[in-house]
Amino acid sequence: MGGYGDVQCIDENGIRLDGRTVGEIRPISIEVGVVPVADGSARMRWGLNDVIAAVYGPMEAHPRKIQRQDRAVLDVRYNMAPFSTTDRIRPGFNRRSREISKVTAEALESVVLTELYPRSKIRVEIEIICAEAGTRCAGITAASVALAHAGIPMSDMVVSVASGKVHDIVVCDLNKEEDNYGEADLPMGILPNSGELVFLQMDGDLSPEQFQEAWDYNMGAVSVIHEHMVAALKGGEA
Amino acid sequence: MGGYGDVQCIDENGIRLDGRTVGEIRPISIEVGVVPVADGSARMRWGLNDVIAAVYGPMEAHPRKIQRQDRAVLDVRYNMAPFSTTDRIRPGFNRRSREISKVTAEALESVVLTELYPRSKIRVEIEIICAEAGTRCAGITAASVALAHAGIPMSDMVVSVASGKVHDIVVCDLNKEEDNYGEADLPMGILPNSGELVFLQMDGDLSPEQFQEAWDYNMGAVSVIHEHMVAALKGGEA
Amino acid sequence: MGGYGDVQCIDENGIRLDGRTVGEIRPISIEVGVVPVADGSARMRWGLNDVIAAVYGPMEAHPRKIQRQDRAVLDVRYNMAPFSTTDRIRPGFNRRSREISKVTAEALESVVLTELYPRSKIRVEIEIICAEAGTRCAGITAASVALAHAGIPMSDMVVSVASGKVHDIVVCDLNKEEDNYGEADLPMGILPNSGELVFLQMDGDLSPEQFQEAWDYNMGAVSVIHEHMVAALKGGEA
Amino acid sequence: MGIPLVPKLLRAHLAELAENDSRHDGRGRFEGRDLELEIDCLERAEGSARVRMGDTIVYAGVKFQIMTPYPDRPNEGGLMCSAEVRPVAGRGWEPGPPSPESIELGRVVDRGIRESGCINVEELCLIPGEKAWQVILDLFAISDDGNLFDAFALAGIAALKSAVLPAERYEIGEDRPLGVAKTPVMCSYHKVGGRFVYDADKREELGGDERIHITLGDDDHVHSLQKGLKGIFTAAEFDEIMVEARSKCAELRSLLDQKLAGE
Amino acid sequence: MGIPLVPKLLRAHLAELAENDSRHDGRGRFEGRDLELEIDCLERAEGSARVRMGDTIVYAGVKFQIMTPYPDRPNEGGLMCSAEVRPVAGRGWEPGPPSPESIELGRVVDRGIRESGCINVEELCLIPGEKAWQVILDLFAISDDGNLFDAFALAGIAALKSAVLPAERYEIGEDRPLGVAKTPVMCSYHKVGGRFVYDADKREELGGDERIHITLGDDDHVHSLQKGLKGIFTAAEFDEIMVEARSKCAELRSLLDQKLAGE
Amino acid sequence: MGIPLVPKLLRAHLAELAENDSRHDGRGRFEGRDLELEIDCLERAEGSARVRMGDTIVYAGVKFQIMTPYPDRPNEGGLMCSAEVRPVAGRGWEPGPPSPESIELGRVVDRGIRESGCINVEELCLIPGEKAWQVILDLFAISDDGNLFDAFALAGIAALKSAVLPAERYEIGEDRPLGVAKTPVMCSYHKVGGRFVYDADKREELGGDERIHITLGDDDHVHSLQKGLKGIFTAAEFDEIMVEARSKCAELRSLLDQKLAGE
Repeated sequence: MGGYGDVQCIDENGIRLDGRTVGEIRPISIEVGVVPVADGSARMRWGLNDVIAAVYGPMEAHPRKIQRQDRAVLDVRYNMAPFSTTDRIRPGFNRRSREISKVTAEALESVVLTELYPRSKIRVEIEIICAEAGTRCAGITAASVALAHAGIPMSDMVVSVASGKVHDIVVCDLNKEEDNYGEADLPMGILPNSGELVFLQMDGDLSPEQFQEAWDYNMGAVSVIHEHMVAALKGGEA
Repeated sequence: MGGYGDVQCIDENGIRLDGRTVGEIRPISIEVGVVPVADGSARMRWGLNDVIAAVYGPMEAHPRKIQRQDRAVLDVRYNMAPFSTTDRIRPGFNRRSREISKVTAEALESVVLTELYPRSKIRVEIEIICAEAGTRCAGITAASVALAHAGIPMSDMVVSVASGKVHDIVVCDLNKEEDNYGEADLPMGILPNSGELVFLQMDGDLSPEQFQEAWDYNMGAVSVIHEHMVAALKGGEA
Repeated sequence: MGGYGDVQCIDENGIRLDGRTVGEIRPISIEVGVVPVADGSARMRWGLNDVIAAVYGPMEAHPRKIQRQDRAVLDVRYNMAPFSTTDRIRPGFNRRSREISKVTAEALESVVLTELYPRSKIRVEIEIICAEAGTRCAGITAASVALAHAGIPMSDMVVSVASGKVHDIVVCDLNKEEDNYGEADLPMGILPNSGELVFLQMDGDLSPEQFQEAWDYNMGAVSVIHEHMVAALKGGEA
Repeated sequence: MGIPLVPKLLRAHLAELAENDSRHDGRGRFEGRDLELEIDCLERAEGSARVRMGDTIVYAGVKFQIMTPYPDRPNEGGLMCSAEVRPVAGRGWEPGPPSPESIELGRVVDRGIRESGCINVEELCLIPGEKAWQVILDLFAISDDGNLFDAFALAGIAALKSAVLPAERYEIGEDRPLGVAKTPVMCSYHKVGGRFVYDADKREELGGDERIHITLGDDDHVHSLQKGLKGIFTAAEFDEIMVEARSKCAELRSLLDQKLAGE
Repeated sequence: MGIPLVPKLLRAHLAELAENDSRHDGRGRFEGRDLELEIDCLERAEGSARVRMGDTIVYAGVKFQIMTPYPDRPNEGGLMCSAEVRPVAGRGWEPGPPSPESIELGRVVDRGIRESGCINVEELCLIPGEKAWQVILDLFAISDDGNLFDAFALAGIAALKSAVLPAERYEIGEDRPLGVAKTPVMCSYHKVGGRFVYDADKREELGGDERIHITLGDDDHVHSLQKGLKGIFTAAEFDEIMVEARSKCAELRSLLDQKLAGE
Repeated sequence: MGIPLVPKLLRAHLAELAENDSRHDGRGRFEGRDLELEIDCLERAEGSARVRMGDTIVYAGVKFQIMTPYPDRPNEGGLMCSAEVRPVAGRGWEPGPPSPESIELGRVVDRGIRESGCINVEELCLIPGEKAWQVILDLFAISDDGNLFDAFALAGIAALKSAVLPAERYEIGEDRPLGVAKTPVMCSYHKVGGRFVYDADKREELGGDERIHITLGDDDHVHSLQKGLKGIFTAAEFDEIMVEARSKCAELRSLLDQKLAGE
């Protein structure tokens, strides 16, 4: 959240740089089976984001010390490809990626019926091929589709989306300029059937009223994203 | 040992910058139970040094390959907190800390009755919160108290103290300026009951006579430090 | 392969900087038993190259996950000592050394009768004490001798040598200047009894005809190198 | 923190207590443990604090370094926040590279402070494009009996508010306080026995489910949120703890102001 | 890639197929899998390509940075080539520091491109001794069904040939294509069932022996060779695949030229 | 070095020998093994030595680099000492990051040389605050049959004393010897069978207790001491080996001087 005012992200008519209104999400397309050697996979394009998720397993968890007697463990990795951003990203250890991997795993563990696969491991690999704000949300969403594509039983899929604030205006589904020059970002992970949450982060500055507005934008965007997910799994586009 | 003569550490009357005579040690206070979640702990303030030692165990040693069939292993870590010195210390691997951890472990292993706990591990954690010369000595001394506080049987406690040389004068218990501008440092670990040694290092330049003088200062300081250790364990201050 | 033309490596009579003709190899000497604590060892001096190879094993392979049920594993390390080159080499991880270790292991595995020692490990350590072009070839050759000296059964030893191109002239057994200023390098690992290959690399630029010429130089150098190897094992110099 | 074997008995016990709306140490659902806050307690740090919440004890220390501003922000200094939980702090913390747990801990505390804008990084610039102050906040746990997040956050903002720029040592003018304009404060809630409680201790952490960390600034502005661990929660549950957080954060903020004003 | 337990049955099956001069997927000995080559497919890269060979899928992306030339080569920019095979690409690829397998993969592909001299590093210099372009080629595998070497090499040269120097973003003149003078192409042969085949898939890799990688440039010049894995081969075997490589490399080179010319 | 299973039988055997005042290889208590010292034996190093003590063999090599002096010591060059014991040197040495054993080895040898003041770091300065020589001493073990400490220390000072500053290669004047004013020498004593012996071999190290390393300079000045491993010793024991060390160090020093004078 830079808070830099020198780029005008929203015009006087409430139209954003990419032509959207404040409550509108970017174009989405989802495709499954994009990693042929994986047990399940999905590619999500969301604005300029291009995200691939692959699932391997359930398989034996090794080394044995990571095994859990009563359930499967989810081994989730979120990673940005070196060419996914304007400035090249050096491969290797990265605190941001570690944290996103952790919260993504915890979100997905909340819905995967891990107790069906004791002592096993399910690997979820999320690769950001091209990034344009909201990659963690696209990653969680794509991973949900890939898990479903791999036939892993879940209580529900997770739909993830982020709204935020730019020039003191709350907008839905931040794009890159809005993320760079905006003042707040609220990504959430929502279960489409119940409206419950499994993922929540936020940083920046939101008054109580603005916070509620951003929350409501996220809740409102769930059903349209969910339709794309279901359609991709059914073999068509939404 | 810098050997830089531009700071005058001892005046013509043999009085040091902190007001001590050449044979005098800095003020000491010791307190136990300072890490409530540990099995034993001690805090030693010695001049401006502020050192915390915590003991966990005996516990099962794992991984199994570190187990010893006939005794417990001591897993000792000496570490300086990032804010413990004038220039911040970066967390992470550090050759100096590794060496001090090793010789500290070996000093303590010489007195802990490790053969009473085969296949187990005793963790000793030494954290330097504030440093002012002689932190390894304060660490060994505090760890001895923490081991006793944890009820680990020992043949004796270890008292550690360093004397050295500044402006060609041998002095007891170096302070920070004396360590920075002095010419030699002789830290020793002594058993108060027998006068035997379990720890010895030295660097710098000492003639045979100066070496003997520094040795004698260390031996002479043992009983007063030992009294503080015993008092802290008995629940009062020395 | 620098391709820099400012050093004249071959004169108008086809004589090289070190006095050799284009088809001649550098002086070689081999000695065994140079690492007394190892199970087998050899030192190969080849031009200014000074290379030590030591073999330990067969021994139990641990951790168990590296064990192979039907054969021994070869654990090969190629390393350059920090003082082995004009510019000091920093100890530690090094992609070049890792790759050379890998291809060296694969060359030696092709001849060691590993199936005689299931579940065990044979350690091969190659240390470059002084380097002058062609260290990987000297390492493979010295390791073959050290394996034989350790009594490890092999179908044949490996003779390794590199030819290349300098100022568009193909020459045998590149020296340091030729490696620095030359245009191609073709190292090969050859079985002296059959003429078969177990090791092959190449980089630079060679026309099909030049490639054949370099290949033939390598093949032609095998027997003289092999004689040195055999003589060292028999206890004399070739 | 390795993988603790969550004892099923502990979970059952905590669930039973929850049914009776009580906690294992007798506290109310939104009641914190005994709190001690000490300021300026580290001789070698330019700002420092020590926080004790029950048997959880942490230190925060502020140091300064001279940095070259980043090319794209030539008029700004920097803020770095680093959290370490070394094995001294408890049986479950192991040596080695930072675990995902300690990375999350450091980053969530960092975001709460950074995103509040409490440090004006432009005021840290000494010569544009050439020289600026870098503020380094180190959080260091001595004893972990649960809820390190809140302890670190409170110690961190207290240390910053007490920090003095050591300009004289660097021969660039007189020492002066680091200006810290705002007071972000964190409150954390753990789901234990099916409902959220404030300031969980270690046993509640081990036998609980997800946790939610809320950092609020002046005027109840939200600066950072984080949901950690496996678990599902409803909007209604979140609303309830957000209301609680507003009053608790205000309470902690006034305690801190008191301490800084010299009791 | 860890140590796969090479199934003896697979070896036996592949050997049987070899005796009948056939392969498990019906291909001829020197026949490649279906090949797709897509250029300029990564929005954030300055040059890019995607290659699909059967179920093997890789990306290559080119980025540029400003560097200071090395003191001993003040008139030259740089080329860096990095290959990553992350766990996304297959069950056998594990997280962690680069394995010997991926180090070899990166270095062999790098040598083929670098040693061909296709990039003129002197043209990358902006101010001698002070400022030059560094070309960074990143190879990234999405799905590994065998023969990553050839897929990486083809995607790599394609990405370089499509790359545009982002001079405007760095405010040093107009954007212009990175000049790539030559077209090195790699062909790899695996010994499967006792004879070398072209473009082995994963099953053939698992049940095979050594492999030989050949990079040829214009006029059949040899730029890089590598024998990998345990195995013994004869000069006659090598001669046979070298002849094959010459025609196959020419074929791939003309495919690439077609794509770059816009089909 | 991992954790060797110290064989109880070996300990018992060595204790029995000690009772008869003998050692397993027939040496006297303070008798060293056969010693070879070779100088200038590494073609690419600017100074070098090889030491053989029984079956223990080590090399030392000196290299130089140009450095920028540290801001707080603008008139000084640097000395860096690095000791490596790679797996070549024995069955017990494993690959990987430096073990505590090899860190101690390097640091103790380094302190003995550094603290003697034998290298005048001010003479290494070329342009105050800008340019100075850094001396790098690399110690490298080829075969470890015990007492690497003394072998490294002797090879190290010998290599430094034979070193020549490669000024011509760096185009800063004529080559000249690195001035080394003093000759620190180390003697190490291991407690074996209850009493200290000089120059323990591997079997004595495995079946022994603590060790004490003494570095003495000219006029018997003490420059470095280190007690290693578990064990208790008395002041009287220490006095005895200190007396022994004085005569042994003098002996080694005169051997070294002889070699440097060309036999």
